[in-house]
Amino acid sequence: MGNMKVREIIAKNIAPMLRDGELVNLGVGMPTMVGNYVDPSVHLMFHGENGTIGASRQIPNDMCDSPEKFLAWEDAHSGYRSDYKTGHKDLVNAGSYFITLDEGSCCFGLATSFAIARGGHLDATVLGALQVDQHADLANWLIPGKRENGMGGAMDILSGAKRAIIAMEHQTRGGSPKLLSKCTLPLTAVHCVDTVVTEKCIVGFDDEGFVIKAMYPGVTREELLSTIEGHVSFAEDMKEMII
Amino acid sequence: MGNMKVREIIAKNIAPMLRDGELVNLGVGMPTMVGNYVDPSVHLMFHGENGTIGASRQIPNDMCDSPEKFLAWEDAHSGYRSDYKTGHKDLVNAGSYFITLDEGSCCFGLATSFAIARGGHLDATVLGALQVDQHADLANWLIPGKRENGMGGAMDILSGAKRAIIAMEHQTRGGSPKLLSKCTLPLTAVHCVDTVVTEKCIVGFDDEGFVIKAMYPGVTREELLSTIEGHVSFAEDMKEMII
Amino acid sequence: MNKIITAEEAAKMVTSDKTVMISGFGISGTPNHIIQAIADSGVRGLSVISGDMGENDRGFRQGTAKLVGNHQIEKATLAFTGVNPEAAEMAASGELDLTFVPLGTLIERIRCGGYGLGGFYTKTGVGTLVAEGKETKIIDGEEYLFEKPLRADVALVKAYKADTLGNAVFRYTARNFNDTMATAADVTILEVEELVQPGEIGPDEVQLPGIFVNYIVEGKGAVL
Amino acid sequence: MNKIITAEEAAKMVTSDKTVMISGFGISGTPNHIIQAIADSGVRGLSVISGDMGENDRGFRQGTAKLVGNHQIEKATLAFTGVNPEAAEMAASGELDLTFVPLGTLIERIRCGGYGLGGFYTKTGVGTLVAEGKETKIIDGEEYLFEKPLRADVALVKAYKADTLGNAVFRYTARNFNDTMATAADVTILEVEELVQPGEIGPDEVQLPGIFVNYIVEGKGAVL
Repeated sequence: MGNMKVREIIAKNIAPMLRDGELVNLGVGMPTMVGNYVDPSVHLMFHGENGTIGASRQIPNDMCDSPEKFLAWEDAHSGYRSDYKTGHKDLVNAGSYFITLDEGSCCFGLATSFAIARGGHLDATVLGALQVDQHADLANWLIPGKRENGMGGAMDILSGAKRAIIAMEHQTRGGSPKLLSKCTLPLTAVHCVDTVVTEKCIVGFDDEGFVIKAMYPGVTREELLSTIEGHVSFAEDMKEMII
Repeated sequence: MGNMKVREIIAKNIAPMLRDGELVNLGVGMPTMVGNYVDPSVHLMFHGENGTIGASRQIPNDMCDSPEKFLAWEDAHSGYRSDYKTGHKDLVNAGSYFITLDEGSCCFGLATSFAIARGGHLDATVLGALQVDQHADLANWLIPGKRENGMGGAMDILSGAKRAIIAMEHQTRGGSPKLLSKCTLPLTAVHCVDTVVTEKCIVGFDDEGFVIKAMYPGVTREELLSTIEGHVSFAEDMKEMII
Repeated sequence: MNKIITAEEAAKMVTSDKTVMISGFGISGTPNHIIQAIADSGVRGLSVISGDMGENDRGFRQGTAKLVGNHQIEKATLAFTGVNPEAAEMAASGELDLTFVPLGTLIERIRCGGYGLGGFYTKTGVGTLVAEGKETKIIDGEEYLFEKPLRADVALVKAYKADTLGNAVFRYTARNFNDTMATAADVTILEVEELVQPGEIGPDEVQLPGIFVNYIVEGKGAVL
Repeated sequence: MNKIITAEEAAKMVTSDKTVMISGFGISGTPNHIIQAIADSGVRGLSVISGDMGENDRGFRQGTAKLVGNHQIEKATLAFTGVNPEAAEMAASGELDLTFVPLGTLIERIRCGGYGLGGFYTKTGVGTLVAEGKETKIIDGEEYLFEKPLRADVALVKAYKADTLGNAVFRYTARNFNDTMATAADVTILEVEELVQPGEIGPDEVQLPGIFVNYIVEGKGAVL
């Protein structure tokens, strides 16, 4: 299964977990793909941790081809020469890409943005991960010995979001499990994950460990048991993942 | 000396303590009179703890003569029918009187207002007091057994203002000292007072207690010593108060 | 996701088993139409968190003073009763249970509750009655008091204008507790003088994000 | 009380013995003209508090990335280096001393410093490396970390527009750290694209009260 296909399966299976009217924070990378698969009848509000609710679309990044192009774009989209509907040099998402906003959106400073995250006002967050363990602990910010980029807002968002949904490939590139009895990498947050979606299964948690709630067509229980390290049980009402 | 004369002396002597460009919070009552005596060349900014910098003037309170008049005034000064230059139903000072604002003023919520107070951004506050003691402690909010009104913002403002200037009659109506070795009433804040101005003297503090820095013409040292309870010394460069 | 309700529907959510935040500083920025509906509902035994108890010193009761005058409030956490002497009298007679909190500490405790924090340290109140029974801590050589977050079941707040999503705009000193209280309750009900459609308030004009608002009551005209 | 200075005058206040807050989230809301003047000044050994280290992944250095590329920063407290891989590399090689703080904790610590509070408790980071060496406290049955205020000697912030008193207005996501950092330094220098007279910005439009601003630099046009 190709990498694009894996990402598509994961995004497609997360999309129906987001409900009409909810405020959702999508992490950078695979999580942002989830928006593409949400049913058009479901209206979500997106929280941008850098200070928005209501992001509409990302503006193609052509203006970054050269410093000259960038300066020209900034000039044409500065002050009151442009606005939130058409794009503005002062309007970016948390990944620093220029965006537009829908009508009814709002902007605010970081203190308010993290009030929303930490204060329990975020219905769900979708984040990537390096490892998740059977205690619902998550590691996604640091590999010791590798370049350190910092945790950004992930720890805060996980400490406050009502539901944390993890979008993660089932195993490492080397074939090692990423669903573990105990994370070996430095943690981002403890007891925070509600659901993990991989290309093979959808995983929840009970007091003992992982609970497989849905499986991708063709994946066997044996395959899951051999690719997950930790206590695994299977839900009675096992579902099939969306293909 | 009549009560109005006493208040006038106190206000007149506090006014020159406020310097050009300073941000000042004036408590209700006598402190608000101080503004009337500030030299026109000295431009002060006034902090209203309910959420303004830049109060201009108080609007006469006639609209409160009757509920009908009040409703009519509110109606004419609501929404965008009036503004901060002409008065508005949503624009009051901390004493709940309608005010106007100068150009260059700003309004904010209470969290920001107390950031200004507590965060050290207030150059000076002028407040009334029931008692001040030689440790620079202040009591001005509660007389046990009497009706309790609450402390409002006084404790916060005293905890953060760079200078606390107290406007206070020299003695109680019964002739007891209000400048004491130790306050007998519940404290508003400890070690917070910089200067006390009464109708008889201007008082600062050193490690031992009160230091008289200026005296009203005709007041004797003996009179001060007999009306202040606590350690009193007299500044070498004794000044005369403004009459 | 229609957030629009009537003042009467809002009043029904205010019951004696709940803690209710009521915004406003004196008469400024108070949800008067919802307060009138609560007064009309006759509910009693309310627990309130607010800055003051409204105003009653101009010969008529305004804002929360109406609920005090109607004997509907049993206890309140507040900063002062300054402009409602009646409340202070009822407290002295034991009818009303008042807990005073310094104003700057009060707004910060409410923010703390809404912003998902566990508490904070302030110098306000050190060495006073306010410090009694409170944990203190020396931080960088200075003494501070520990203060805990405040939250409510229902917050009643007021803005000048909002869109139907609840994105709101205040005028002048009517902001006071409103933008903070709105974050700190399980259910936040916003009263507005003017209700508009999404898009009529620009993203930068919004002073209270609509995500903090559960219900909106349109209240046109003054109430006494 | 003239607050207007040049970017060069602002840069002179940024010296290696001082802690400097530099606002901005990536390239958004960064005082680019002041940063350019600091780059030109050649000052080295700076201690910085900021959200990130600017951007360097579009083939050109933007914002704080310029100071990183010039080897002018010695240490920084920040939340991430995501869009400036060069900074992460310099940290790995030991040239740059980086201390990472979760973004929500970082903005709250800065606010705490500006708002005159002694510290706060947050759940963010409990059970992680962030908790190491920090005091914890159980509040209402949940574990929290104690976090201390952050202040700086100089804060460099950016707004779209301000009047000559410093009353400022932001646009869209360019607010980020700006309104908070402005409160938390001994000297706050505000860069604006447009400078206007008092009265041109209404009291309700102001998003940062001028009282928090010591100096204003007018910086017209984009800088790279």
